[in-house]
Amino acid sequence: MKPLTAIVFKDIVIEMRSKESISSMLMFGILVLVIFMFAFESSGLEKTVIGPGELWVAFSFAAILGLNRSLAMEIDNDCLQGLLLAPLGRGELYLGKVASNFAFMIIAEFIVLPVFFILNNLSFDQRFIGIAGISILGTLGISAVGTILSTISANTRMKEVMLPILQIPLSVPVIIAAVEATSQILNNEKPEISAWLTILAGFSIVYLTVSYLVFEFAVEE
Amino acid sequence: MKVKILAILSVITMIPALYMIFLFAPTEATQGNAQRIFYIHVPLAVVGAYGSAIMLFIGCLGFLITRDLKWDRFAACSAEMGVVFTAAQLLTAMMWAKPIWGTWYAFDSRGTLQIVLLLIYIAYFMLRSYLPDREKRAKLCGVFGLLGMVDVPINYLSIYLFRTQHPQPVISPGGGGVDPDMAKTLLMSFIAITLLYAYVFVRRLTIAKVEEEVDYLTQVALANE
Amino acid sequence: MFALESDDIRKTFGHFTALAGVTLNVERGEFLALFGRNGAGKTTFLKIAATLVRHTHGKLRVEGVDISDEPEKARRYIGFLSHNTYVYRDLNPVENLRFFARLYGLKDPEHRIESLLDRVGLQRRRSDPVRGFSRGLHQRLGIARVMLHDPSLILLDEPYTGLDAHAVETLDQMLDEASAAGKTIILTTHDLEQGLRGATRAAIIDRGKIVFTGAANTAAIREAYASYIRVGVSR
Amino acid sequence: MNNRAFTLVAIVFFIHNWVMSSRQARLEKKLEELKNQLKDRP
Repeated sequence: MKPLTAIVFKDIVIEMRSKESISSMLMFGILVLVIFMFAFESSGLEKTVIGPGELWVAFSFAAILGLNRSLAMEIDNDCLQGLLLAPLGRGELYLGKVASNFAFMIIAEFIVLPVFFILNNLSFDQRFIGIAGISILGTLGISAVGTILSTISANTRMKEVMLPILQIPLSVPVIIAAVEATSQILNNEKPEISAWLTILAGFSIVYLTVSYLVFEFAVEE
Repeated sequence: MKVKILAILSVITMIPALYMIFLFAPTEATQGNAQRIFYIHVPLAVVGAYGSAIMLFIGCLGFLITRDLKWDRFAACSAEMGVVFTAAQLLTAMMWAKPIWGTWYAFDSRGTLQIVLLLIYIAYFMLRSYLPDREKRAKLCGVFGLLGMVDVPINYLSIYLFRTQHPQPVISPGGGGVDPDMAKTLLMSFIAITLLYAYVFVRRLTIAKVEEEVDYLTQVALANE
Repeated sequence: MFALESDDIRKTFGHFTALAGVTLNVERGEFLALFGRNGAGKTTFLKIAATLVRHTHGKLRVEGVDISDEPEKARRYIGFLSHNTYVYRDLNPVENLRFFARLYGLKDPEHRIESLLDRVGLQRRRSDPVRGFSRGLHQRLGIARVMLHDPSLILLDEPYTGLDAHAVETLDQMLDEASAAGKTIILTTHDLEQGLRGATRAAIIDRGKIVFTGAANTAAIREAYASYIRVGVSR
Repeated sequence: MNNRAFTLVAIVFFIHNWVMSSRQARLEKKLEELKNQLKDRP
């Protein structure tokens, strides 16, 4: 547990100094929301119909930006090797990076979320809390799969381009489940929301476990 | 040698399969002749798309456990088969859907899964081509392939749930087709496609071996200079 | 008791052989200089010993701990320094060392960090981000990072690359101190004089195999070095 | 549509087979060259 908090704490200190990760995720997320607003303003579609898709497009692409930043930091000066020399298992290292990626994404998303509510003229009632909860579950899944995939793509020549190519197909279940759950909350209908939440949680658990076991292969030289 | 036998076998079985599909099998009442696509579509999907997924999973897992290059070759060939067969299968699906549903593509549960699967296969291939170091390539692609194939059942679950919530007026292509002649045709076509798959796969595997040898000898030649 | 016991360590992948069977025992307190041409396998060997690379055959023990069975335990004994320092450019020296101290779970890290900063002469720059450091200052922080958890086996992979004269002096001084404190040191280099400066024993690795071992500063090592490395004739 | 579907599938497999063949030919030629090149030196 101690090394895990050390990694998260280190990333927070670096982020406070460089202010690169959260600000870029934030800006990107808000830009996506604004673009969506312009693109669909004249279509006359109900805000609650396109809203969930809009929100998760913003979240998942902003997450990729954050993941790229987070890994660029570890690749710079071969810092990842320094982490590998420390007396902790590769799996724990993975969990540490997931924790810090998750934390940064959540911070950015919790600022984007009110903007989403304001832009779409929604009132801040219990729907806000519900969507915040779904964001936490969905982001856990995205960071679980994104952390290991960003480590993989870091070895290629075009890391920034490679990450979305690897990540988007794998996070399809998260996107579908999160969008569906969000739309049910937005429309105040909750018939089968638990099924979607189960998929989100199941995805996170499966990927955390599998990645914990195979992370060694992704970082080994 | 193995390749030649498989090639001959797949040609031998393909001819009766085509005969049965076009002439032997009865015309389906509601869909007409378009239904005949289904005889080639189903084997392509089952053997090509899902079969490759299982093979890719086995290849990646095998490599990560044994660290033997032959499993990496196996995985790479499975992924290539996945790309080719899934693409072919999607083409048949589109050709069938246009006259029957009136659209080229409908995002029903199976179709969506096929597209995601194709994207994962292609991503696996792109990753391979951007990793120059042989050992790194094998390891990282092994990890990615494993993660990708773990994704398939979860994907299926979410897409299935997604679609059953919004039922669409979609008749399963096999709806009502329990005619014994139809079953025989489908079986024959399954055999033909499986042999075709085996032929292409084994052929690709031998090429992969030659490729490895060329890589190695190039390195040796460079080192000697 | 050996600080490092390597029994027929091999590293192969497909047709490629990086190490063809390295058997090498290093006694506690020894300072071994490992020479070899580029691509001879010296870096691979050190990385295997540091558990960064996995070997395909053989057994390697660090202070009696098998690195395949208990890598986490073995890593506590190992300090590894290459020409990359593995420190974060956005953090200052104190924050960097504090982070690594936490990773290693050190008790009373502050005291240790202060004394290390004194020894490598970074006290004045203690709160500047590493980003602005020169190569020499960088490497001094790297040395502090390696010594932080008081490793008993120090592995150095071409540590002199790109260092200015002052940094070389600091590194030499640290190595002498560590050696005097009874630590085991393995240093790889392709430069004979630099390697032999403090070494007690020397070994030459060629084509993934140890081809010569002997006491440092003898005529034999110079001869072997000349035939294997300087001339570059492959046998 | 039937004919088109079967033709398209045939084309896909034909192209793939063709790509494989040319690749194999190229690699085998390269292999020969390399073997000859390395024959002089052990």
